[in-house]
Amino acid sequence: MVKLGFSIGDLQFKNPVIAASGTFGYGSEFDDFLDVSRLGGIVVKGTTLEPREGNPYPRMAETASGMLNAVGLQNKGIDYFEKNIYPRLSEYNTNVIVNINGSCIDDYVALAERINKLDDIPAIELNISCPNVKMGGMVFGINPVSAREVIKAVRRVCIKKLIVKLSPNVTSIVEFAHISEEEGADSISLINTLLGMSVDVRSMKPSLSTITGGLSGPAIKPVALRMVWQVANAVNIPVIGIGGIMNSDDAIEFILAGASAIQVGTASFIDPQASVKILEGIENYLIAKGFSDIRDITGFLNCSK
Amino acid sequence: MVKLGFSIGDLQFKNPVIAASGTFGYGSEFDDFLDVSRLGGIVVKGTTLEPREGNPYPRMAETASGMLNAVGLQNKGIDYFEKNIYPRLSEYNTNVIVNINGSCIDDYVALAERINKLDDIPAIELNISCPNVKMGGMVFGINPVSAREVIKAVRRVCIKKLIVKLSPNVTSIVEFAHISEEEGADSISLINTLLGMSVDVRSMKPSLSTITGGLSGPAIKPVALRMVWQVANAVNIPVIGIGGIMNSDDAIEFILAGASAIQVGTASFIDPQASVKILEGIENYLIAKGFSDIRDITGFLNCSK
Amino acid sequence: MTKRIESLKVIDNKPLKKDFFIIELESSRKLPEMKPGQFVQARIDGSQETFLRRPLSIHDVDFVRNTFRLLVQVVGKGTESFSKLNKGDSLNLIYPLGNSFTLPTKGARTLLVGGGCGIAPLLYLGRYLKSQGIIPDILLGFRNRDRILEYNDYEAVGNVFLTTEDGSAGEKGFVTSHSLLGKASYDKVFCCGPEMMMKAIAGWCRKNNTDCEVSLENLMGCGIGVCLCCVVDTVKGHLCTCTDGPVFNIKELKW
Amino acid sequence: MTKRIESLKVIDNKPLKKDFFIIELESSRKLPEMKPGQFVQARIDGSQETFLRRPLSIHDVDFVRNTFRLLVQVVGKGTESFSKLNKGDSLNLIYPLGNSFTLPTKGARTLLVGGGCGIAPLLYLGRYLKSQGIIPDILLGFRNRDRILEYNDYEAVGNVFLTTEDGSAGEKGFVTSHSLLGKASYDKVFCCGPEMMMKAIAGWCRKNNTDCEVSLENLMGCGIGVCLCCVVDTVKGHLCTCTDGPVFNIKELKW
Ligand SMILES: Cc1cc2nc3c(=O)[nH]c(=O)nc-3n(C[C@H](O)[C@H](O)[C@H](O)COP(=O)(O)OP(=O)(O)OC[C@H]3O[C@@H](n4cnc5c(N)ncnc54)[C@H](O)[C@@H]3O)c2cc1C
Ligand SMILES: Cc1cc2nc3c(=O)[nH]c(=O)nc-3n(C[C@H](O)[C@H](O)[C@H](O)COP(=O)(O)OP(=O)(O)OC[C@H]3O[C@@H](n4cnc5c(N)ncnc54)[C@H](O)[C@@H]3O)c2cc1C
Ligand SMILES: Cc1cc2nc3c(=O)[nH]c(=O)nc-3n(C[C@H](O)[C@H](O)[C@H](O)COP(=O)(O)O)c2cc1C
Ligand SMILES: Cc1cc2nc3c(=O)[nH]c(=O)nc-3n(C[C@H](O)[C@H](O)[C@H](O)COP(=O)(O)O)c2cc1C
Ligand code: FES
Ligand code: FES
Repeated sequence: MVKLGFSIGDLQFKNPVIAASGTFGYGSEFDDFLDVSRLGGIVVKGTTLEPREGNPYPRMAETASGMLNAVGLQNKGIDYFEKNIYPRLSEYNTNVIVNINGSCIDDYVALAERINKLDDIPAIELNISCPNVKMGGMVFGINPVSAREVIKAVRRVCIKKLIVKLSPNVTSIVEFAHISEEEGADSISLINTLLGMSVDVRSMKPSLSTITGGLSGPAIKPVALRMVWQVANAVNIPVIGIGGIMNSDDAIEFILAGASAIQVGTASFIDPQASVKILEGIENYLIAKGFSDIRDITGFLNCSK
Repeated sequence: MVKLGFSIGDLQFKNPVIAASGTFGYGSEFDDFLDVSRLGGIVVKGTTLEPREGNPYPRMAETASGMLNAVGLQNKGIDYFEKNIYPRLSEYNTNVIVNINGSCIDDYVALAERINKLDDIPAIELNISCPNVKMGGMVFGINPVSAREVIKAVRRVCIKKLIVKLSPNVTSIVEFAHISEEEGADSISLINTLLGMSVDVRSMKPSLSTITGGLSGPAIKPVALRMVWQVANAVNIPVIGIGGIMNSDDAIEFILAGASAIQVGTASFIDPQASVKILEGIENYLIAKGFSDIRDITGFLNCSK
Repeated sequence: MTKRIESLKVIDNKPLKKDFFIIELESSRKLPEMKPGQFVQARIDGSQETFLRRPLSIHDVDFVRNTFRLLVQVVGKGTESFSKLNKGDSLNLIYPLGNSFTLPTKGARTLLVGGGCGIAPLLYLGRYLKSQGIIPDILLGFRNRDRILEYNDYEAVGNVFLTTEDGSAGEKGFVTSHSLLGKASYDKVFCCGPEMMMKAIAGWCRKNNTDCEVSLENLMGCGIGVCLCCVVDTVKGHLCTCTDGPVFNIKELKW
Repeated sequence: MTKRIESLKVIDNKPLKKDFFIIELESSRKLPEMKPGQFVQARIDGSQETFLRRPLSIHDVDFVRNTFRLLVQVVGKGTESFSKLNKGDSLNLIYPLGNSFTLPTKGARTLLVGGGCGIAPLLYLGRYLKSQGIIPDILLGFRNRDRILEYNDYEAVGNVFLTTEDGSAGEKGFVTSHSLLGKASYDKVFCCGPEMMMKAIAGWCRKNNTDCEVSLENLMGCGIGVCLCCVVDTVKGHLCTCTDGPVFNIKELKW
């Protein structure tokens, strides 16, 4: 048996495959397809203080090897989450992480305080990288000053593990990784979607109601991998790689580049079982290569000529 | 007959389809496949003062709907260009633009001065966005201060039309567009490649000798289109859209988003005739939609709800 | 109702008029329960032609032969690649998805209205109604006679009426202008087709105080309620077409 | 030599042992001049399976029937999709590309060495040599007997010698250890195969002062000399495998 576990501080994950926020609902949507408890963790849909309706339709466009979305954090708010969703989540035997979002720092802080009280949530993922909301989201994540402020403020109150999710829409991803680490993040996850756009030439209109939206899927994998590699080489906290991971080879690319774990996003739309298949594939790869512990290949990329 | 022409200042282009630098050689490589003079223009391979060997092999990796390259500006230098290539180029009845690159500002200035003397080169494309060289290139293009300096210095000497080619690896593309316009650029072309990476999981090595490289192809189109739209809405000089344009619908997306012209890059590798097919497709689209002049659809994107 | 992901065998792929075709699929396992109005999310295994799956209605189910059919119109690269599937090839589905038509009470006077590929879910619905002793009127609208699909199957489950926009077959005009709507009255109307048609039928139903359900066709990212891309604006806010729909009562819609 | 882009008709696609297959293509136009050692850049029209084209050597040409063949090994998704082409399908090519083997003077004692799919260009080369009155020795190396390709075609153009790594057919060992190399001496050696094999043969040729040309297999972006991705480090600096090669004299290489 190969060892697949990793940890963020004293929080143990049984394996490095985590479902990405906004692509895995609250887990139960996948119960028909897989045993959610097999995953290392799940990050539930981006949650805000108040319920949100999100952006108008159309919210999606297919692109070459990817998709654009403009969902805009539609969710029923933290009250509803606490009352109606959280109790069900506790039944999963895996780390359930809540992805939190706000329009201002107070929102983020209030959410972190609410999550503090939920015993079965061991970590939050601080989303300062959503490109699909006018206020908050990416606005925080692409400005070093506001990024630092929101991380600092949340860290002050947050008693859970704090994972900061970075936006790729910046000149220097390493700068934001350093800020996260300096302000006490326990882990960094990246990347969120790239800001993109698509036009319907027949109607001469933008494909999305919001004109621009977030690009995900295999198209962004090379950019994601480059950023994960840069960040993993720059910080001493665990890095979680995200972006276009469709199969175990993709996942292993990120792990070799230095990611301690990975998140599976858009792949779950195409194959709801993608996450467990990736898990199995990683295990097989390690066996075939003769490794007994995934940590033996984390950051193992051979860059000698 | 629909009108397809556009102009940068007093420089007329017969149509908006231009071959992108580094993907069209010096034109003659395509003579067997198409009549190069039909194109609106060609931008020849990135040129430096001294000859350059570029980066070691491997320099390429295929990715989902795209490719990474790490050529690193291999070229024979401006002397060789002037003596051996330029005379042949003069035979094409189209605008031949030289893409110039340097390791320091003096290099760029010296190149601009050399091109000043070449009567049949009506414009230069200032490449401050090559991700594949350690010195110069993208280093200029992602820092607003050095970007301004190099554009200013080149503008001072350059008597040709000056097109500044922007790097997409920045937080605010509009900032660099403004700088270009302020410093007297006649046009802006974008995007150059996105910085990406790929790993060979079998050998556990990076796919490229340089580890990271430039991502091109349809994968980057949504990002390119978004940036072109942002820039076209921010400046008053003509914008040339580049990135993942494979067919005329792709080209029209950029034109609707505000590009006065487009460049065809990686597409020419897959179909050497891509550029002329795109030209024909644009013409057919205009006819089908009942427009008689391409300028009627430039920036025509209908963003009303 | 358990959803599953499965590669099904194509046992027939029959081109119909114009761009339409009917694919028949066979499962190696016992078919799950499937209700009229539900859909599948389809993709050719390993294909790079499209990135996402494509939603298609369940056109007809044969539980005896353990097969079911999809009626598809070629409109882009996904549907085109499906049209090229041969017998023996496989098609990967996530199914059955979505809610279903609410079945009317016994004896209800029922009308099914369909246009274009929107007629797809109505056959299975009609068959189901018939099994419950309801023989529906079925009003089908097409652009012109060349675009009329073979509707023999529909005649076996109800009384078929036709319109074409140019009058080249059936009555001339849109479905809403068919004389049937002037004469008959219904307890329940089910409609699927182009949005304009559904809105027109919804208007007619509102005016006539008739209960009406429509099946919507939105762009879908996942089909299982997680991406929240397929929303429709309802009186209860944004609902997902893939899980709260595709069938909506017009009372819920802001039309 | 004019290059062209053309969709050619697949008139045969024959699976060989293991992952190999031979595709025969027919042009609707008169075939262009093609020389031994040249290659094509292939892609299935409209396919999304791979993004870039795939380089493949010209295996054999039949100017009378206006057809030519490619010998291909399935190693990834591109070659796999080619292996599934049926008669009547088409394959889009840019061809003919690259330089070619330098033909030796009449009466030159000539050896062709090939391994794996590297044997592909050697058949057309052998046929050409034979037409010039040179009957070459042809030394082919394979992993084991299961991997030996049908070499009857080669026997028609030269004297074939075999090695397998495990000795299950021909002599045991690598091509460089074949007894032939101890006995015979040559004026010219042509080699195509895995890099390790070509380097070993290059070493042997250097030691024996034998003129030697190898055909390199680099990753290619364009195949027409514009992307500069396919470089090989030579005594003249970086040269393009696709235009300056694929055939290089070992004197040019830094091996
Ligand atoms: C619940 C549901 C059931 C459906 N049932 C059927 C059916 O039984 N038979 C059938 O033929 N089709 C059905 N459709 C429509 C079908 O899903 C689309 O035609 C298909 O996804 C188009 O894929 P494509 O790759 O061929 O076209 P694409 O290349 O993706 O698109 C071609 C054009 O069609 C438009 N388009 C694509 N999908 C949709 C959509 N869902 N709504 C509106 N416009 C769209 C695009 O914007 C584009 O202009 C259904 C859709 C839904 C949501
Ligand atoms: C001039 C030239 C002539 C060739 N002639 C033939 C021929 O006649 N018959 C034949 O079967 N093959 C030939 N090849 C090799 C062939 O091009 C590759 O096997 C093919 O491109 C692989 O494509 P794929 O999509 O199947 O594999 P991919 O999925 O692209 O790759 C599978 C694996 O093979 C490796 N690989 C792919 N291409 C190359 C390459 N060019 N060099 C080294 N490693 C590579 C990849 O790194 C990867 O590990 C030739 C190559 C060149 C450059
Ligand atoms: C439809 C959709 C909704 C998403 N919603 C969220 C969200 O609520 N919070 C968040 O942090 N990321 C969200 N993301 C981003 C993903 O978690 C992930 O970072 C991104 O999609 C890149 O990974 P992928 O290419 O594997 O999908 C969303 C992505 C998609 C496609
Ligand atoms: C192999 C290769 C070489 C390139 N060389 C140059 C160059 O020398 N100078 C330059 O400005 N851009 C260069 N580019 C970038 C292209 O001109 C273009 O900006 C980019 O590829 C995006 O367009 P595309 O997706 O259509 O290829 C190169 C791109 C490729 C793929
Ligand atoms: S399609 Fe994803 S939620 Fe409906
Ligand atoms: S493959 Fe592009 S230059 Fe050789």
